[in-house]
Amino acid sequence: MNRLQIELPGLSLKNPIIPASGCFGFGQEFANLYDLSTLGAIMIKATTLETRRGNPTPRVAETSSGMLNAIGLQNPGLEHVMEHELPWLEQFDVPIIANVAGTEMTDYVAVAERISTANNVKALELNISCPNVKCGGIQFGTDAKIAGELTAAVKAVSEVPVYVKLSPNVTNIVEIAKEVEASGADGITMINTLVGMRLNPSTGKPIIANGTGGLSGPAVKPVAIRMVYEVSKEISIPIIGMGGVTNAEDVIDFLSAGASAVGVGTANFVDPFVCPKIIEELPQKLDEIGYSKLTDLIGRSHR
Amino acid sequence: MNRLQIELPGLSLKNPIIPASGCFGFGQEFANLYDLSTLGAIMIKATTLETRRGNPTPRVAETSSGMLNAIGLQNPGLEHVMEHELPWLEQFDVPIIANVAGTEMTDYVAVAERISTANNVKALELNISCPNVKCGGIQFGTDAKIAGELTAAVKAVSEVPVYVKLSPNVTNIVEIAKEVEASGADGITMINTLVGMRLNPSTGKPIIANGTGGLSGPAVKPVAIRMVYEVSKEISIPIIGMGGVTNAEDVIDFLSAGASAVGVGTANFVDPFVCPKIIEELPQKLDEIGYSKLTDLIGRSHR
Amino acid sequence: MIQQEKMKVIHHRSIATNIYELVLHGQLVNEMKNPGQFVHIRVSDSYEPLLRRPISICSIDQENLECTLLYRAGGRGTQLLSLKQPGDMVDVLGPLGNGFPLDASNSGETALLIGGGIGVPPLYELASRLQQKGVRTIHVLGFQSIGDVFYEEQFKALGETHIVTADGSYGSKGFVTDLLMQEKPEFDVFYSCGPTPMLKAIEQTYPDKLGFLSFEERMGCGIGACYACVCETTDAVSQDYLKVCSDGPVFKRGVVAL
Amino acid sequence: MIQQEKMKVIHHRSIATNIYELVLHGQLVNEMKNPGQFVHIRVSDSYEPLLRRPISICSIDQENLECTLLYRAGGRGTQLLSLKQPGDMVDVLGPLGNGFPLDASNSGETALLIGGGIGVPPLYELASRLQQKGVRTIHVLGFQSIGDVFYEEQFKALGETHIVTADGSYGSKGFVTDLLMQEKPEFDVFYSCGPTPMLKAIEQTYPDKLGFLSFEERMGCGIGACYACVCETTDAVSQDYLKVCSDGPVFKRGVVAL
Ligand SMILES: Cc1cc2nc3c(=O)[nH]c(=O)nc-3n(C[C@H](O)[C@H](O)[C@H](O)COP(=O)(O)OP(=O)(O)OC[C@H]3O[C@@H](n4cnc5c(N)ncnc54)[C@H](O)[C@@H]3O)c2cc1C
Ligand SMILES: Cc1cc2nc3c(=O)[nH]c(=O)nc-3n(C[C@H](O)[C@H](O)[C@H](O)COP(=O)(O)OP(=O)(O)OC[C@H]3O[C@@H](n4cnc5c(N)ncnc54)[C@H](O)[C@@H]3O)c2cc1C
Ligand SMILES: Cc1cc2nc3c(=O)[nH]c(=O)nc-3n(C[C@H](O)[C@H](O)[C@H](O)COP(=O)(O)O)c2cc1C
Ligand SMILES: Cc1cc2nc3c(=O)[nH]c(=O)nc-3n(C[C@H](O)[C@H](O)[C@H](O)COP(=O)(O)O)c2cc1C
Ligand code: FES
Ligand code: FES
Repeated sequence: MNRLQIELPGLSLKNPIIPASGCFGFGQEFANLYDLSTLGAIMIKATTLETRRGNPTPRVAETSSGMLNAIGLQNPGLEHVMEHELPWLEQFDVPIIANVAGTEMTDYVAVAERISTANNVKALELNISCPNVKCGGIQFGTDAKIAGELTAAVKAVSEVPVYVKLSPNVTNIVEIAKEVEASGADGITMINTLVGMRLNPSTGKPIIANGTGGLSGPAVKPVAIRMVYEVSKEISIPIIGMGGVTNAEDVIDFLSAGASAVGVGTANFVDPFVCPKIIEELPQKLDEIGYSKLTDLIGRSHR
Repeated sequence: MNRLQIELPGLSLKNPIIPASGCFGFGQEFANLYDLSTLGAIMIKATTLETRRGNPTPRVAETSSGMLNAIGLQNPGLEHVMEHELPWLEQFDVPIIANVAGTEMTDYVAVAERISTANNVKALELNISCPNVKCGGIQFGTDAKIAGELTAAVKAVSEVPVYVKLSPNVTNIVEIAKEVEASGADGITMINTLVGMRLNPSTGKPIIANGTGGLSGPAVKPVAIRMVYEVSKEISIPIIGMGGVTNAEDVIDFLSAGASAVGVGTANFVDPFVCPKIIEELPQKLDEIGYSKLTDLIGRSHR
Repeated sequence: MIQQEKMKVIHHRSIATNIYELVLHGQLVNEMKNPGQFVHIRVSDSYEPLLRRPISICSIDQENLECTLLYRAGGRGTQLLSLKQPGDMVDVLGPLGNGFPLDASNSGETALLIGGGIGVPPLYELASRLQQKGVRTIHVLGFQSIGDVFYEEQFKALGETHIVTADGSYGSKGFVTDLLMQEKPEFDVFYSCGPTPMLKAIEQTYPDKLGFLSFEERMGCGIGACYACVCETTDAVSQDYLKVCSDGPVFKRGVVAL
Repeated sequence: MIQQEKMKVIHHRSIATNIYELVLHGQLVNEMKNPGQFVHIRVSDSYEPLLRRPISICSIDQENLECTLLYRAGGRGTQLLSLKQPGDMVDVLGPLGNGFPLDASNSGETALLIGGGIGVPPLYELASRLQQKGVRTIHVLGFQSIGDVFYEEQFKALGETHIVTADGSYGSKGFVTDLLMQEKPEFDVFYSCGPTPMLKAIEQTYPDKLGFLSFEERMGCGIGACYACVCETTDAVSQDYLKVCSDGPVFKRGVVAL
């Protein structure tokens, strides 16, 4: 028995550790460091229909136990991802979760339809929560009705299960999660970044050229855990939890809160070997708390 | 000229440093450590009509660069505050901002009416954003219409200017700020805590007995700065900013973002002398960035 | 008076499994009055970890301006503390709280001191002071296992000392209350510090004795301002609640609802 | 290959105002190929500060497995780094990026190395390597003021060295470009590292020369995965953008839109 095995719609995971979208590119850089087949899955960088050049630099700023980013969905576009990135990733025994973004609903649908046909794309992650683009992105994630409509539209064309990535920048995340579930989503991923800003004390101006950026890292973990806890009580589709995961204990916390797997984002910058390290630590942590397998932890905070 | 002087509705502040509500009790404990007359003002602990016993313990949990609390508005009640705490504070040359809380709108009104008559209470702070009580508190702060109604009702009875304390746990804080302004508020204070949770990795259960708690400290500063920045662009009443202030540079950031003064909360627990230390550091920081007085900094991020 | 001081590490060593003995030097020692008071320690200059850690004062050497703390390196903060080297400075706030009342015991009387695990340290200064005023002290110290036992010799030097381990690997086996039931020591006043279940069992064991218990609660400020550390009181007390940090951590038996 | 290693501090000292020289020992030195590459340093085990700091490799001693870094203790992270003592371990990721191409200069030719402030360090290993292959090097090093000057002797030992200070307190007064206009050194290839305005001025000063510029940008990952550090390219290049961390930090003149 693999104590770390997790089964989710479309995804058979050797372990629950999934590099989060935007923090792992399309895997190439990390493939120089370790074997990507050790990972549970990979959430690739947001893909849009056309090439995107993203925001001006500086695009990142450090904050206490966190960072802000405003990359702005820079990516080489759907065609390039289909022809280069995804085929290259086929050499690894790892399911790919394709993060889909856009400006209009039709963009999302077009990307989803095509990218869901790639051999190794086993699930989509609808990025309705990117705070760093002027149009699209976060609006879809802050209005339950629109989020539901988008989910349904993408579900209608996708060849693989669809996960919807929720924004934490909302008054009532449960409401949005329920609407997305009702609209046919196969799972939820959460949380995307919290909108934040850092100023340069000398000039008084924002450090990030875009002004605001998305806050991630250990600083946001308490917010992420709370939201996973609240949402998992109210929905029955699975959740991939993220926000500040840096070690095996954090994974246990997210699973306890109700997630079935976790995304690891910012921690990859602090330690590029963090994902394999967590995978290695997990069995021992399970022993310490007296559990035989990870699935037994899921949602135990509610029980 | 006092380079740190700030004039706000009802408040003539020697300096912009104000211990935040709930982090400074009613001042007694800190009076043993330093002269409270050095402070710009004091935001006293939330006061309710009746005595409140608050939530079960544990009530606090540490997080990365932050902490969660779920005190639950424990306080000795309006009468006690009027008869003991406020008269005791009269020995100091410092304006008091009374934090007013309740379950029903009538509670707020009753407390506001009475407490605003105290000699040293120069302003009220309506706590419509406490995440740690089952009724009242945060609901008032997440619905713009209700927030506006409450503001108007309290304004009608208050003898002193009314500041409304906003919750960051909302999709659109600007909308709430505008409604509160339109309803007659004299100022805004922001932000209250972000709702969060920490689990015990051994048991999987929340560390805080209440389950969720309010996140404060340096971790939330980027969210607070972003919100002050956004709100200050859209309203014309002044803002007292807070969330993660620990040093003079943080004060400069909040003023640059658009606040006119700052609340200092969690930092008082890390260093109980933090407020007088910041006040002492401020003139030197002003010199470093080449400003003669603090008021020149207010809102410079927008200019 | 409560002071904040960067105190200097004089000695620092491991004395049992994950248990460290830390000797600090500074003016703050002048302010330490009662055994059972504690200090609030900032373990690093970073905001992660953010909060101070409350640690009891284990012994006070006013002549040399030194105090000793014993602590368990368990979580992140105390683990960081354990890395401090002699010569390093540690940010200490204290002394905090009210300690054990020495005047509850009179010369010629006998005091029973009962400690559990990391609750043992404050009893050491208490024992020394009681000795100084001519009070005989009996020490009953409970630990998990043989590797966790510390300060046995130090307590023995002051009086009759019984060690109890939960697994029986050293001293007698079981809980401190098991030993107390068996040995039935004669005494006038008891003083105890340890996990809450232990404190409760002791109150129940001696329903008619005068006694003082030292409590633990998660803290924010440590000085009475934040209401994080309140404990519920019994009907015997007029106040609804008390703060462990500033009203305690030591309370007379029967004050705190157990 | 990029590796992560806890490297040991061998020497650490201040060599100018807020400028430190840090010598590290470890296997990672084996991987260091080109002058101009950098390492990504985690300054503490805490999450505050969170991100690594990119620092150029100033010199490489493969025989002793030692490398030297020079850095300015400016913000919170580098200030913490400056507290490391000999014997301490530092978490280093590297070597990262592509450095200065040594094969752009041939034996017998002259290379002009122009450094500004904390951009000076990577030029030192470059100068040594060029010397080794028989290339003459001229060094023009610009600083703010006399107290900021460092490594003058080290560069002098390798070749003609001009120091420029903005306030004229040492060497000649002004910017490096002022000195270049005045001295008009003869050379075949230029290599430069420093603030972007300086790099731009140099490109403009030598419109027809082959040259290589090393850039700075705020980084997340440092390995090419996060798209934090992109720079815009000129029309001369087919890609829209390049990543400073993995495509650079050194680019041929004319590649980056300045
Ligand atoms: C009045 C008093 C006196 C104490 N005296 C001693 C002593 O002499 N020696 C000793 O080893 N321990 C003592 N403790 C317990 C000690 O404070 C905790 O073990 C310590 O704070 C845990 O910190 P950490 O970094 O190991 O754990 P972490 O898990 O990193 O702590 C996280 C947060 O929880 C708090 N916390 C965790 N456990 C406790 C606890 N048991 N009590 C209070 N807060 C806790 C921490 O202070 C911190 O804010 C005392 C506690 C109190 C209240
Ligand atoms: C390829 C490269 C090589 C470098 N080589 C050197 C060197 O050899 N010596 C040296 O002293 N400095 C060098 N720098 C600059 C150095 O990285 C920054 O000065 C340093 O990161 C600032 O950190 P801090 O803790 O002092 O400041 P903080 O203000 O605490 O930094 C906050 C955040 O901003 C980033 N940041 C701030 N300033 C810069 C900057 N100028 N460039 C990139 N990121 C920045 C930090 O990395 C951190 O993430 C180099 C930068 C790059 C990109
Ligand atoms: C540099 C950076 C880029 C990101 N890009 C994306 C993206 O393209 N699509 C997306 O859905 N989320 C993106 N995110 C959000 C992360 O996937 C993740 O939801 C968030 O960072 C919280 O996790 P963490 O705290 O582990 O980083 C990005 C985050 C960072 C830090
Ligand atoms: C222990 C604690 C108790 C608090 N109690 C109150 C309160 O009674 N009323 C209120 O309006 N805010 C309360 N707050 C919120 C603070 O006033 C402040 O808005 C928040 O903590 C953010 O500031 P900080 O990061 O400086 O702590 C409390 C915060 C803490 C940490
Ligand atoms: S810890 Fe703040 S009141 Fe006791
Ligand atoms: S720093 Fe991440 S791509 Fe360059």
